Formats: sequence, C-alpha cells, structure tokens
Amino acid sequence: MDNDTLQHKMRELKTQFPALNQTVYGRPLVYLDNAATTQKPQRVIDSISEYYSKWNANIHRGAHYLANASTEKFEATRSALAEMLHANFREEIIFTQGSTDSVNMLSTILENEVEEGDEIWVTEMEHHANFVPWQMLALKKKAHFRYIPMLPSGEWDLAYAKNEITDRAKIVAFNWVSNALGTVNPVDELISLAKTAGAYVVIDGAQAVAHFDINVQALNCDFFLFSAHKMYGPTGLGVLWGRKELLEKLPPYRFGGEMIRKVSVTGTTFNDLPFKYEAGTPNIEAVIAFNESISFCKEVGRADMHKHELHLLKLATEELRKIEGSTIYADLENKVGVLSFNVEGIHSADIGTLLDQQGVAVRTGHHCTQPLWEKLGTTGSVRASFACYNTVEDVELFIAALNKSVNMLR
Amino acid sequence: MDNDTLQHKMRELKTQFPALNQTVYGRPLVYLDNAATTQKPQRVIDSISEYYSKWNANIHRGAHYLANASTEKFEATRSALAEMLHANFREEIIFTQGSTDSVNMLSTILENEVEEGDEIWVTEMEHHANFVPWQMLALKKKAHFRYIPMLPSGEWDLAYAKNEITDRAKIVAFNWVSNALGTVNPVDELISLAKTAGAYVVIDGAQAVAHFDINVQALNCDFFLFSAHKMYGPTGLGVLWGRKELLEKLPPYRFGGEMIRKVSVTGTTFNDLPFKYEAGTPNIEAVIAFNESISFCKEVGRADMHKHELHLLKLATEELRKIEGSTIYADLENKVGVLSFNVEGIHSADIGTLLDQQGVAVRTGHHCTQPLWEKLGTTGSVRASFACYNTVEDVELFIAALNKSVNMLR
Amino acid sequence: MIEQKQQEIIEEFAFFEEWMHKYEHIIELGKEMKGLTDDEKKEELLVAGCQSKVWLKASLQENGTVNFEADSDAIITRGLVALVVSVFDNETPQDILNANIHFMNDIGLVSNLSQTRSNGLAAMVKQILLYATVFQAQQKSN
Amino acid sequence: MIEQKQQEIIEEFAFFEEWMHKYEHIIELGKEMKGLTDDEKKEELLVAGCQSKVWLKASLQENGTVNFEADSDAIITRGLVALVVSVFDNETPQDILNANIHFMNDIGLVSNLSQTRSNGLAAMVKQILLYATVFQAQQKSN
Ligand SMILES: Cc1ncc(COP(=O)(O)O)c(C=O)c1O
Ligand SMILES: Cc1ncc(COP(=O)(O)O)c(C=O)c1O
Repeated sequence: MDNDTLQHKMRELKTQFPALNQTVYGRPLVYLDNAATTQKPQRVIDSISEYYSKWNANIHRGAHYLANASTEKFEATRSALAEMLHANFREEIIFTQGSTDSVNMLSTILENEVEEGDEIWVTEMEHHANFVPWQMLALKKKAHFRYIPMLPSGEWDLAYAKNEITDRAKIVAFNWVSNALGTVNPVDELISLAKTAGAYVVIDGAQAVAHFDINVQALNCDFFLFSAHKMYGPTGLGVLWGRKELLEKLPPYRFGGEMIRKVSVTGTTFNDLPFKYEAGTPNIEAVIAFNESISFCKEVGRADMHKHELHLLKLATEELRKIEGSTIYADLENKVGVLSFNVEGIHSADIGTLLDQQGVAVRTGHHCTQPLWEKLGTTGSVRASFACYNTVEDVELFIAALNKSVNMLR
Repeated sequence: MDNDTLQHKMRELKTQFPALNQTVYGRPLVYLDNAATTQKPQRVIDSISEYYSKWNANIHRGAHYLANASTEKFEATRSALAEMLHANFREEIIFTQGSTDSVNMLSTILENEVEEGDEIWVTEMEHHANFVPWQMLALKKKAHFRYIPMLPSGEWDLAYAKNEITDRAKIVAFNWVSNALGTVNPVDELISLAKTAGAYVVIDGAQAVAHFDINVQALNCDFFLFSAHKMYGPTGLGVLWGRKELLEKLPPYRFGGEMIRKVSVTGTTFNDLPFKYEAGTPNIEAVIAFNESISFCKEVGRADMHKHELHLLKLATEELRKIEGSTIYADLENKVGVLSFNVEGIHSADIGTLLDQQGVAVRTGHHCTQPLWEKLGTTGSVRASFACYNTVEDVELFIAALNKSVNMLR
Repeated sequence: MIEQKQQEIIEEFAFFEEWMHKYEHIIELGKEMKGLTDDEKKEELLVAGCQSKVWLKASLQENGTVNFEADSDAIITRGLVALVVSVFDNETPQDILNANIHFMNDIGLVSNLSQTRSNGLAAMVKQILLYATVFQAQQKSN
Repeated sequence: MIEQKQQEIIEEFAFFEEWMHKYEHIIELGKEMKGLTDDEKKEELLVAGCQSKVWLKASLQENGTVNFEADSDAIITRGLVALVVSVFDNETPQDILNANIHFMNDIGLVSNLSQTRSNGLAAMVKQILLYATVFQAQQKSN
C-alpha cells in the first residue's frame, strides 16, 4: 500500500472515535496522549451499552439464559485473545485489572521461585509498574535487584546484559516498547540471553499490543502482559498470558469465588486454569467489549497502523528539529509513534499547559519512568504519542501550537 | 408511605432498566438473580457512553483538558462515596476491583499484624471471598483460623462468639447480609465483641449496600468493603473503606504507577492515601459511572427499596410454603429480599433449568458458601433474590413457573 | 454410526414443539436410564461440573468398542447424560475421536454444551474423548 | 483584605479576552516574582506536586501576620504561585483560615486548583492553611 492509499484508509478511522470529534476550549481536540490511554471506537462503546441493556448477568456460576449468554461472550474474548497472541491454550489467557495488576500477580506467584542471592533483572527504562514490584520482591527475598543500563541513545546496553546475565538470574522482566521514549527494544536478543541463563522471561507488552502483531510462541517468553485501555479497549482490564505448565504449577494469587473447587472449614482446593487466577466477579463488561477492540485492530491491521504512526512521527520529528534548543530523546529508526522531547530552558509542564490551551493533549513529566530520566540527566519530557486515528493535520496543529507555546515561554 | 404508594413508586423504576424490558425464550424476563448482580439503570449506561465519547483520558497524571475533566469526575465519585458511607476522610475510600479484591488486599496488608498463635475469625456463613483469604492468611502465619458457627435457623451462634472471642483474636471478618440466605446479621453485637477483644473488624458489605444506609463511623468497624455491581453499578469495581490511621500505617499492596512518590534504582518511596493503594490505571469508566448508581440509590431511598423488597419476599414466601416438600432456609423476619429454598426430592439445578425456560432467572447451587450448606446438611439451594425494580407480577410469574417446574419434575 | 444416532435423536426431538414436552422427554430419559449404583458413584468417576454432579465410567470391550455408563444427581442432567451416552456407547475409540458432535445444538440445547459449566456436559464430552484417546493408545500398543 | 485582593486579581484578568494574553500575564508574573535562592529551595519546603516543583516558605511576623515566599521550576506555575502568595501574604492566620478562595475559578484557571494534581497548587493552598493553623496555635499559646 503506498503512502497516499494508507493515509486515505487511516483518515476514515477518526470518524469511528466519538471522543476525537469534539472541541476543547473552542478548538478542535488534537489527542496526542495515546501512550497513556487510547480513545475507543464506537463499536466498543456500543458493545458496553448492549451488554448492560441485554446481557448483564454474573457469569460462570449461573444457570439461566442471561448468565449463559454473558458467559459465552466473556469466554469468546478469551478465545479471541488466545488467537491474537498465538497462545497454545485458551486457558493460558488470564484476565486481570491491568498491566500493573498483572505484574503484581506475577511478582507474587513467582515468590517461591526466587531464593536468597538470586538475581531479578529489569531494565533501566521500565515503567514503574514493571520495576517496583520486582524491586520489592527482591527486597523481600533478599535477592539482588539488577538492571540493564540504558545508553544515552535510549537503547539497552546489550553488551552489559551479555556479560552480566548468568545463571544466577531467576527472572528477567522488560518492556517491549518504552512508554517514555517509544523505542522498540531488541526483545528477541534479551529473551535468548535470559533463556540461556534459565530465567523466567516476563514481557511488558503494554505499549506494544496496539502496534505489533504478537506471537508468544515465537517470542519464546514465559509471561506476556498488557492493558486493554492502551489497545482501544475499556479501562479496568488487563491480560496476562503465561505458559500453561507454569501457571499450573505456580500458586494461586487472589482467593475467593470461582477460583475454588471445594471450600470447607478444614481446607480448600483450587480450580483449574484459567479460573484458578480469576477470583471473584471479573470486569465482565470490559472483557466482552474488548472483543470489539481486538476485531478493530485485526481489521485495520497493526502493520498499517504502525506504518501510519511512523509517518506522523517522521513529520513531527522533522518539524521539531527546527525548533531551537529542542532535544529529541531516542531519535531512532526503530520506534513506535512516540515523540519525547524538551526545549532548552523551558519546563515540560509549561509547554503542556500552553499546548492544552490550544486543544493539543500531550503528556508531560516523568511518565512513570523516573530511573530513565535520572539516566538522561533530567526529570521528564513532553511526550506526544500517535495512534492510528491521528492525522497529518493533527501533526500540523501540534507543531503550530508548539511553536506558539515556545515563543510565549521564551 | 403506605404500601400502595410504595408499590406505585417502585413500579416506575423498572422502565429505567433496559435489560428488564426484554423477553427470553419468547417470555418476559423475570430477573431474580439480583444477589449475584443487579441490573443497571439507563443513567449508568449513559454515563459510560458519555465518558468514552467525551472525557476519556488517563487520570491524575495528565495536564490536559480531558485528563483534568476525567480526574475531577473520578474524584467526585470518591467524595460521593465518602458521603454515602459517612467516612471522616475522602482519602479513606480506596477503589479496588471488587469485594474479592478488597478482601485479598486486606488479608495481605494485615499480614504483619498477625502472629503465630493469634486467631483469625470469620463466620460459617461467609462467601468464599471473605473466607478463603483469611483461611490462607492463617495458614501462612500459623495463626488459628476460627469461625462462629451458624445455627440451623441461619443465625449466628452469638453465645459461642461471646465465649470464644478473646484477646487472641486479631481479625474478625464477617458479612452484614448473607448472600446465600439473605439474613441480616447482628453486626453491632459482633463488632462490639471484636472491639472489646482488640481485634480488627472487617465488614463484608457486598449484600448490604443496596438495601441499607451505611455509616461506618456509627458501625465502629475498621474496614468496610463491597462491589459496585451489586449496587446497580458497573462490573470490575470495588470499594474498600478503611480507617485513615490504619491505612496510613499499613504497607502498600500493589506496586506501580501513581502509588509512588519517588522511584530510583536504589529504592522507592510511596505516595499518600488514597493513591498508596491505587497502583496503575484504575477502572476510570466504572468509577465515574458508579456516581450515577450512588445518586440512584439516594434518590429512590434505600429504606423504601428494602421495604418493597421485603413485601415481595413475603408474598413469595407465603406461596412457597404451600408447595409440598418445600424447605425455606432462614425463614426469618430480619432479612433482605432473598428466598433460598429446596423442594424435597428435586435437585436445585433442575428447578433452575425449568424456571429459566419460563423466563425466570434464579441462581442455584452453593452460591459460593459451601461451609454454610455443609452445616445445613445439603449442597445448595434455589435462590430467588429481589431488587428494587422487581414487581408483584414478577413474584406471580415466578411462583407459577415454579409450580409448573415442580410438577414436571415429580 | 455416531452420526446416525445423532440424526435419530434430532428427529425424535423435532417432534416436540414446546419446550415443556422436550424437557418432559429428557426427564423421562433420565428416569429410565439405568445409571450407576451408589457404590459405583466413586469420587474419581466424577466429571468436574459446577451445579449437578456427573459420574462417568468407561471400559474397553472385547470387540474393541467402548462401553460407557454414567449418572447424575439432577434428573435433567441425567436425561442429557443418557443422550450423550447413547451416542457414544459401543463405538470404537477411533470413531469417537472422529465424531462431529452437533446434536445438542440441533435439538436446541446448545447452552448445555457450552463453556458455561452450568452443568457438567461439556466436561463430560471432553472426558469421553480423553477415554477414547487412552483406549486408542492402548489398542495400538497391543 | 484577602477578599479585596482576590477582587483585584479578578478585575485584572477580566481585562484579557484571549487565553494567550492571560497566560502571557501569568508568565510575566512568574518572571517578576522574587522567588527563592537555590540555597533556599530545600527538600523540606517542597510541596508535593506531580509535574512541576513548588517550594513554599512561611514565617510568622512580629505584627502577627504571616509572610510567604515561594518558587517553582516551571514558569507558569511560578506565576500562579505568585498570585496565590500575593493573596495570602501579610495576612493573619485567622484571616487565612477564614478565607474563601475563589479567584482561581473566577479567572478561569479552575483546573489548576482541582484534585488533579497536575501542578502543585491545590497542595500549596493546603500547605498554606496548614501553616496558618500551626501559627494560630502558636499565637494562642503565647
Ligand atoms: C510500558 C508500560 N507498562 C505498564 C504500564 C501500566 O499500565 P496500567 O496503568 O494500565 O496498569 C504502562 C502504562 O502506563 C506502560 O506504558
Ligand atoms: C457476601 C459477598 N461477599 C463477597 C462477594 C464477592 O463479590 P465479587 O464477586 O464482586 O468480588 C459476594 C458476591 O458474590 C457476596 O455476596
């Protein structure tokens, strides 16, 4: 598909997202905060309304029409996710509350796999959600918390990793795509290092699932997790994929209804996967509606989305380079549509405030990756992040607003 | 308000719930599975659509219009909940994933308060969600897991509790209303026993919040929890109220974004309440929409709801008594609108299946309270549970369908 | 043969126009089924199911076909179990594994075989296939 | 007096029709503010805020009023901080505690004082009230 055809195809998408067709402060909204959360297509919103208008019932435990219908719709999303991730078994798909919940679940159920003196590895660029739980686990188990340093370019120091990751490493957890910089990390190489060392490999795919097709088998990782709300889906829902044989042997996390086989005052036995890890009433509405997000991504095609986003990124990057004193972090080829930058002598929050007044929504600050900014010698950045529905005009409005803001602040 | 006026008032409610105005298998739906989950009024559904069409953004961390707007709406629900529960401080309201998640959070953060040999108390009628987490905590800490027995009448054996709850009790956790039987338990007496013993008091209010006004100060408990979806609200959302001085001193639960003050490779410090207990992107949509459920309950009035539900319960109970071989569990005065029963020689699942074919949705089985049924010498029941929108006709259709089912099964 | 047995069931049920008669028939089948003795209803024969219990017993017969016997504590499930058993009973492991089981859908009882676990039927069919797999392996190694 | 100062600010801002001029003015205020020296910007004076840092210093003066000095690393926040300080500076603890702070709403900067913590202003006002409470107690015990 040439670029014009692609632009044409993507242009139609915006109309499917009601939140994008509005004005703020009397100006058309230019939503460039997609790495924080994406907007939702009308079909997702409709699916939620339909669920509550027609199917709402508590699932699994019921024996009536609505309960059966909602259970089937709920389980259909699990199957769709198994297909999307190329999982071997549908029961490897566990629904959680979000990426943060997924990592916390993992760092808890892996507790007994870690012994004093073992090493738990992350990278210096992790989101706090994939950093602090491992840091705390290490603290609790008297294990060594170690990290792969980030080079000033925004890339992993793989040479360091090669030297330092040995069979003392028990867990290696890292993001595929950096939320702060948009860099696409060489996960294959790190997975192979970690696997050679015999460690469990945990991939934080929060920033990857909206841009890349995922194949957990081909990746050869042990766990893969993400949040629905960053993939055009509802809030309050996360996905954790794990290898069946691991999820079967690891202990349960939350206790309660549904994850139980038999409860008595003298003891309790647990249910099979996936129920073992899904205690209590789940976010039924979100799970069912998320199936629409999955279809949306499949129909549009992630390869086209990514190509389009990179096109926007390129345009924005070129314009940004013209602004005096601008620094672009991780100005690399292999990225998703994230532009993370600062302008000399100006606080990122000030730029954010003035962009906002012009209808342009970006994020400013540390983006929950404080160690990364410490390494880069600053405290944060302005981050403009593009999704499939953004347009060339969005980039133009953003750049115009940015120039105006910078002029006002100088 | 006399009964006719009340019936008239409640009759109007049904039209606000789109899911109730439909047919299943060509018959009008009679939804009597409200203890599992309630239906949602149109205003809640509209609020979700509006959120995704107008306000969707990730909260707290943002500096743009949408992020500010959604944060304010999100925090408005926290304030509404503080008012609803009569909490002293709004930051005592913690959003969780549901009751199950709330109890698991508590049983984890209270871990260090329990020592070997201490006692952790529940009752024999608890939902598994308020039973197994405590059982597991006791196991882990080598504490004694103890329970207040249930009398065959469906009431707590308070005499036993008076004798046995001593200062060895560290935690006493119990439901206000039994989900399996609908009994309203004498929580005041148990709270006072537990407080005298110096124990932490945890109230599972999952089945209470849709029927009673709650005043956590007057109750004098330490923690109070429930799920939004049982109070005409969305799925995937729970509330945990805790005393500020306790939540301040107890350790955090989940680690990640938002609950953190400062992260570095050498150590991490945590944020203030309520953020300390709200790691990661929460279920923003559900929190915002739940404010409509709170208003709905306030406007209709829980006292009227309860009165109306008891009226329906009375009608149904009278009819049920006429069925030969029927056993009503906990046939007491002090109940919410839950009718839990069996018919001699017939399996509850068979009754459920045939009721379903006639458009009547009830729940059958153990209702996640296996110890309770063990005590009552059976494995489960048929449970018909009434909400404010049910009508006298619903009861009539239910009873007619039940008679037909019983005849077919005999 | 399995296909033929399914067709017969479908025809039988096509006869009933009302849900009531359909269920009356299932209840009848449940009552008629021989089932298992209380002694035979062992814990290890239990098929995991949420609401009603299902016991399933299987044995490889001299002639290379599988004999199934089953029971349930709920009468409707018992009737459904009787239908399932009637379809698979006395068939070879190979035929069982090759079968396309569709009659539940066709007689309008689809939800009974779904993922919903409201009864043990889906699990029961899974268990039948498991038995067939084991018996087939056994036959091959002989 | 606090009320009067708020009115003056509101009138001042009523003058600006465009958001741009409003912000240009705030930026101007930020540039003009004396602020704190780098030495004075101590960790313990930091008001918790998400994006930009805010430092706040307070002292009880001989005449019973409170002196506030503040700073921020972001220029717009600095301008807003200057506005807030100008309203509370040189007032008694009692007057500060009794004040109804509404000017932020009235000049159309409401989000800056909301719960959203996108800057430290809400926390700053809270901190000012805390200081006032402490100073008031101090005065009473004297
Ligand atoms: C890379 C990465 N990991 C984890 C998270 C946490 O996701 P959530 O807030 O949905 O739990 C995010 C989102 O901010 C992220 O970008
Ligand atoms: C008394 C009681 N406690 C706890 C729960 C668990 O609630 P949830 O499934 O929403 O986590 C329930 C709901 O089934 C309940 O009735």
